Amino acid sequence: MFIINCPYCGEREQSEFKAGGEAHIIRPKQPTELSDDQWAEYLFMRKNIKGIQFERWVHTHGCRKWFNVVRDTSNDDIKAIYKMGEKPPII
Amino acid sequence: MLNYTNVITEEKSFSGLQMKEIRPVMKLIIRGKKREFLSAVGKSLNLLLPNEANTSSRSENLTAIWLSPDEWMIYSNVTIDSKNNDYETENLLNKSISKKNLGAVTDVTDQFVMINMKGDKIFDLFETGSPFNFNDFRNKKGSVTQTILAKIDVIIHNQNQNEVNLFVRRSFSQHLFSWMNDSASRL
Amino acid sequence: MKNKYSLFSLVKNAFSYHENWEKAWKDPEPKKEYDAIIIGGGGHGLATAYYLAKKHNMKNIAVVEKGWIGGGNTGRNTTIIRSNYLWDASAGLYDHALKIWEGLSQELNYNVMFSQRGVMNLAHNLQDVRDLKRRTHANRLNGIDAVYLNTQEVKKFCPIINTSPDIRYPVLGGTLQKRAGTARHDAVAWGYARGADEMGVDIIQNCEVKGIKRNGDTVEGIETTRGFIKTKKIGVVAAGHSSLIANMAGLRLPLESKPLQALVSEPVKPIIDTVVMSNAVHAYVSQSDKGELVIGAGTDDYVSYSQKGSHDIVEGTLNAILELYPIFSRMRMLRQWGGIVDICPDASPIISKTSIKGLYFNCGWGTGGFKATPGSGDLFAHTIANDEPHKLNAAFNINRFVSGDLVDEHGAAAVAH
Amino acid sequence: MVKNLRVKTSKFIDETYKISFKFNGTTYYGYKGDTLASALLANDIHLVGRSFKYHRPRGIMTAGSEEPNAIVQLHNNTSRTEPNVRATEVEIYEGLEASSQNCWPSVNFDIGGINNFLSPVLPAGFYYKTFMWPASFWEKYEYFIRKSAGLGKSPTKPDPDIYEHKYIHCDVLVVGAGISGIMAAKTAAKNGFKTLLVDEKSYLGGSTIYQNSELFKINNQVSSSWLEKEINEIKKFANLEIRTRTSVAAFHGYNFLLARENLTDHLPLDQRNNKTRQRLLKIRAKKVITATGSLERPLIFDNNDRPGILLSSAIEKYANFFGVACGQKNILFTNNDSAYETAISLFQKGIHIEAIIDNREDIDSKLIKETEKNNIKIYKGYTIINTTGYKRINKIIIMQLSKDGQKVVGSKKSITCDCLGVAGGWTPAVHLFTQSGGKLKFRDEDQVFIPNKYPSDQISIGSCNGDFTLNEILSSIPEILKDFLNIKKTDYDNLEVQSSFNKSKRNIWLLPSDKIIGKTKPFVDYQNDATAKDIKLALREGFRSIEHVKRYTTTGMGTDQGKLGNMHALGIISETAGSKMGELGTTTFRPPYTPLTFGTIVGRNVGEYFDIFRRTPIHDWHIKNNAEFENVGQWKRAWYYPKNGENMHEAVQRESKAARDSAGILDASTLGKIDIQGTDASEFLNRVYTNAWSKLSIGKCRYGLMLNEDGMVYDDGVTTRLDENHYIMTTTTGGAATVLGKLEDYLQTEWPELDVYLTSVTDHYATISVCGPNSKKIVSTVIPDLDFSDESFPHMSFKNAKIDKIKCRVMRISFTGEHSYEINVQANYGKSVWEKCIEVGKEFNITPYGTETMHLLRAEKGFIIVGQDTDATMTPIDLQMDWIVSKKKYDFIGKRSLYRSDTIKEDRKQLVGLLTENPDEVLEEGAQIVADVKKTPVEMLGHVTSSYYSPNLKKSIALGVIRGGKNMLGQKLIIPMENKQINVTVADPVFLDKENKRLNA
Repeated sequence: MFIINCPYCGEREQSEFKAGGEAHIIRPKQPTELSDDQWAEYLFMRKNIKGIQFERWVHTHGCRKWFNVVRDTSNDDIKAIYKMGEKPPII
Repeated sequence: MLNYTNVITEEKSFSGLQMKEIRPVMKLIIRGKKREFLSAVGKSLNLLLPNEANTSSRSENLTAIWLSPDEWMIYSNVTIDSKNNDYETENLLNKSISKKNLGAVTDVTDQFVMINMKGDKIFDLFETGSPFNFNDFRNKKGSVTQTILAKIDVIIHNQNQNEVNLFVRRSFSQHLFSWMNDSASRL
Repeated sequence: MKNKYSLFSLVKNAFSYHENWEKAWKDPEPKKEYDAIIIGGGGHGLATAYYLAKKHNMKNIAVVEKGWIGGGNTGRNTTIIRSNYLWDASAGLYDHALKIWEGLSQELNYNVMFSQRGVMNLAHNLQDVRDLKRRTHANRLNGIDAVYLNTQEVKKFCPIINTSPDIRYPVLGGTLQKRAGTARHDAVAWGYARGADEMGVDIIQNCEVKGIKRNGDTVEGIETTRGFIKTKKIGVVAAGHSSLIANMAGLRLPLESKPLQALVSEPVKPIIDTVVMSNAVHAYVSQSDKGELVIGAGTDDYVSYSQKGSHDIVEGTLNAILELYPIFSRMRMLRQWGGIVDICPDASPIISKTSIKGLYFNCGWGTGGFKATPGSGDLFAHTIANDEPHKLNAAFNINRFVSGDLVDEHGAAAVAH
Repeated sequence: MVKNLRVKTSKFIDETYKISFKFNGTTYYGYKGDTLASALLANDIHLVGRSFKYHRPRGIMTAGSEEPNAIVQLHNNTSRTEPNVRATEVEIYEGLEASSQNCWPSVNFDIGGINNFLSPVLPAGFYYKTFMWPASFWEKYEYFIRKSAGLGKSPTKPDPDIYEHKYIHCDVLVVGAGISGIMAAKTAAKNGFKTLLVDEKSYLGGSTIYQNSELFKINNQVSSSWLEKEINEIKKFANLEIRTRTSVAAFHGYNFLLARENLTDHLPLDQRNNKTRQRLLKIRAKKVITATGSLERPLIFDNNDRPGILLSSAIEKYANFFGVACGQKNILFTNNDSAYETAISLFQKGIHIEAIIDNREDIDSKLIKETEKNNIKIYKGYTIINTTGYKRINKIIIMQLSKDGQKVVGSKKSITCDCLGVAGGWTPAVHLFTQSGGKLKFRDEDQVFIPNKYPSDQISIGSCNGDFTLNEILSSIPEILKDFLNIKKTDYDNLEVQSSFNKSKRNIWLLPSDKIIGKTKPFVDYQNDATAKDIKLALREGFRSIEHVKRYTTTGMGTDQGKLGNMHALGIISETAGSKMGELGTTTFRPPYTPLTFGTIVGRNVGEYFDIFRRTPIHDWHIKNNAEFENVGQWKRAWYYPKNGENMHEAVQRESKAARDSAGILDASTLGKIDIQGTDASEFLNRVYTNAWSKLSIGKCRYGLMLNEDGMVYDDGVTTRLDENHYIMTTTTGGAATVLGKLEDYLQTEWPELDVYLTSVTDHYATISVCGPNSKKIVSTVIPDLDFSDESFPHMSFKNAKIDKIKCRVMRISFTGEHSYEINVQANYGKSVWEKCIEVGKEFNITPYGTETMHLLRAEKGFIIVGQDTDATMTPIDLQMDWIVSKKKYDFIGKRSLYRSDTIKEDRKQLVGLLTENPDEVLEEGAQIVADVKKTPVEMLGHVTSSYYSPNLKKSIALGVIRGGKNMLGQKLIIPMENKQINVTVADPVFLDKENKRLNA
């Protein structure tokens, strides 16, 4: 069980959060222009990284805010946390 | 005349812990991001919204608690008339916030049940069902947290030494109250 | 020819104090080149190699494993085997596997202890009932043995389940597949390894793949911690690590690798003689031949390769167990562990060619791969050998995520494990 | 007659407090402070159980939680029974009843013992090699295998005890209250850290607390007296919490630890009721100090498993702590000095020692000299090659070791005894450290694994860190603590220590024998009967990795998880395979450290607290009126209201008819309600729903369909425009939380530029739906001052209203196809408004109806229920709801997916109506639909999603999804059931009032 430092509420138990998968997958602005393949990339294809992954979490049982987490998926160490819209840190 | 039927009718008392619902208490959720929003609320209610996380502020009639960077709950310090649900505070805010498109005002008076808890066992009870770290919280008057208790979302507002108000959604409140009584019986 | 395992051979060897048993499989150095290389020495990979050699006469092949064979999900799962899936494609795939299971010990001359003790799926709300009935009807028409049971019949088949109408989510009914059951997980890997080895397959352990060499869109070989190995066909069966291998070849897969946990109790005398799974009250349980209650449930919701999951999942699982089996309250958890499962958005696997010539993937089994091991190996071998899918795995191609023709098994109530 | 082996009194045992208990039916006596094991030994009982595979007689081997053999069933056949309990951990209490396990008919005469003689054909993994013929027979073999396997018996009655959870957040957690832990806890507390100290035992002080020898002194006091003073001091700190009988089960990442606190297991049964039995502590510690000590190793030789063979340290503890002699003719067998500590303790207590067998040649430490002074015979350079005595050791056979220790030389000599203590050196208890993700390093000089890299803010101290002797411990700890706690000094900076321990040790993993190994039984894993030869067999058969060997031989898979034998297994593997120990690695230690009761893990989340139970504001009324309830998510919803003995069908028929003929009333409070405000509210709805919203005028309602990005139907409901920038959205009951979550996700992450706020008001409102031809009469009476004329209040519109002084919202919307109104009033007035409607409605026979009738009514009208008529594979087009998918809108969630090569196919499954040939035949929901039953395999076109007998149409109706269904109107199809085939015709899904006359009537 992680401790996640919600950028709004501070350190909380993992039980208060939900994971939202890979971060920085931007919804295409013009989906209709995309080929089936391009759309599938957006919909389903994931990096599924072993190591440093940028991902989304939401403080479901707290402030209900989404934010980004940088986590090493090989040992679950959280390296950094930053708000939506902020620049990802270099790690 | 319509009857007023609240959920938690009985008052519970254990060694070092008393629990009862306080009702009716007006509760509003207000939402807004702009600076004008904050000042508009401040002016119309002369109540400064807390902008520091997990804190609250209080005026003579109202208390405002921080829920998120753009969300607060405002509740009345005293109980209101159960025969009428037209709230002056809400109307004021509608005029100064909603009508001006500065943010949102939503009546949640019955969305939440407010349970008042007194006694030195409050946090022993919480520790049997909440992962939240109350070590600092319990010593800080006015502190607020949204967390989980017995798998149920709650908002806890620290009134002062050994007294808190706990807010829980109405449909969960009977289950939670029963759970709290069970746990309290063994403290 | 390896000497045959039998009671007779045991007695015979007893006289020589078991000092003359030969190796179950060799420990060879990698050759310069193979006709095909299977990446991943789990049950699926070893089975693939076994069938490539046996049915497609490809003997010059190797299985490369970064650790030790059967050390991944094969040795970590709760060994449930069933084929009562909703969709035709799934039913076809899993029942093909089940049929092979039924003769596997004899075929491999290795007792995989396939125990057809039946698998029950319970219904706890009206939609469960609809979904399970729907699935049962589909199974029947697909020639899969499955019956719908009412609450009394559930109780009769497994008396220790709490079928009281007063529990929070009463048991409203369930399905039963009698041919389903469990098997001994390690034995599956070891049996296939022994069988493949006998036909000349090189099983190379402690050999981690570091890269995939390609010439344009054709594969040429693999870079490993034990050097470069040339080959024209690569079958990847790396489960949780599939995305990593895909990445080496410049591919992306619709996979997320998540922690899945399981646990066993201390061993006790027989108390539950079947496998019971519940979706709404989420847990499943069976009892191993050793006497341990084998218990599992769902995955965590985040990607992780740590082989650890959150305690909340374990607690929730046992929570469900005690709701259905209050008598287990004083039983004790002996061991708990985690695996890494690769999950597709539609909770169905991928057994498919790729855009790269000679590169094939068998992955996305999520929480349900063990039961498919023999069928998956057989069909993947077919796909690799003929460079085209068998009709039973045609639906499980990667392209379905582009066309939208998914095989959505979690849309259907069947718990996908 | 039973001997009493109680020797010189011990201060840890209260001999004034006699306790009687039963073992295998016979009554014995012990004292307060005894464990079941010490009490049995005091009664000269060693034989306690039978082993797993060979059913060999086994006795008490240890004095702690690492016990592999002495495991018993407590209170057999009662609701408080518990299998596989270690006799060494059970504190005895009046009325304790324990019995041996895994033996029949009795532990003294066990039929299963025959396996011992079959053992030659039962080597490791034998079951993989046989039981394969005939193929169909496995189930039969398995039946017997399962019967003989297993240890104790599962409880068969519900558990009467209560379990609880407790979250603890502390600065420093100290695990283990031996001398190291006590020093650490005191230092942490003294420096202001909020400290928690836990120990699995009922007392503090570990093994030092009963160390009474003058040979071990701290500041010139005997170590135990010095430690006692320290213990008394730590009890004074307010910021130090001490929990005994508390065993840490798991050490997870982020310093999250689980510990089991045992509260009542040491009490007589009649004193346990309504008390919490065990508490699961969920500990978050900023810093963790592990001081879990070390476990003594056994020695591996032929027949090293007989009752009467114990760890040397256990014999010492039984003598010093419990005042019990394990035997009257004791022999100690050792490869290091610790056996001499035992010898001296026994000597002090007047317990006879026959001899000491030491595999070391030239040795002389203070300890040994002291021992020799007491003229105890020491065989130096000898080893035990065998033992005899079936149910209790009676003889050992020894031979001299060759210089290289590889073989035995000289002649055999046998010595009689009734108890043998083995001392194979010490293994640091690194289990918790490795659980936490820590990496070990191997120390060659004394062949131990010790902590190397710490994955979190934690440290290991004392013997679990490889510091075994008193001087090592006392000298290392102060420095470690200063560094770890970042403090200047400790109370222990310059202690004066006197210890006589010499570290020399002759480690031989598998001691040589005069026989070939095949003829011997040197046990490595006692409980699972795994021997050294099994390990060698596994290697011979090509199993290389330690995990393979472990799994093939089941070494370390017992309930003790190999705490005694794992190191020897590793040693034997490395010797046999010629690999270096450090490079082999260890098998992974998996949580829990000691088995953890399911009930403890679950805590109070059982019975009524298994899951949350949500009630509507009108719940009590439903109960008073005998409603049957349906679980919908966590809600209890009124399902139907049986009247005078009606079954569900009859009740539903009555309710459905009443609703159409006159008036029905439904509690719809569970529907999700989301308050949407902001200047971009309309645009937001355009993006999340498939249809267009901008032109919806204020005061109007509209039905909306929400998709997933993959184009499949996700949720639906009616949304009302309350004001220019204000909407109220309703969702399905089950979807409420996930829909709000999904919308927040898009709002915060994809469209942060939108000025929109979402607030859940599901619980704020009671929602009362009154439908039927007379609904207007009823509602207009309940709300007198509101204009209900169709002109001002048409279908799909909304009005603010007041009942007395109470504001409420009234929508004229319908899920039944009837003229109907939905009153949304603040929850605390809901019951009252509901009762008003019932009262006013009496003259119109207003009939409360539940979810089942609601489903029937909407089906007559062809309205879908998401989740019942859809299953995450249905697009709106599949549902023949093309009309709701805006062609004009540039984009909405899921739009793009509707145009993929598969989703545009004409022959996808589509929603249709189904009519049975026989109008009284009601289809089974879930039944499959086919065109041709002769075809094999039968091709399934789709299935029945909803099916009812309609009392209003007087015929059976059904909805289903069928491949290419929308072009099959009128076509005849077949529903093949187990025993019959039902003929159906594909029909329009709207069975009733297609022209919507009733809506506007």
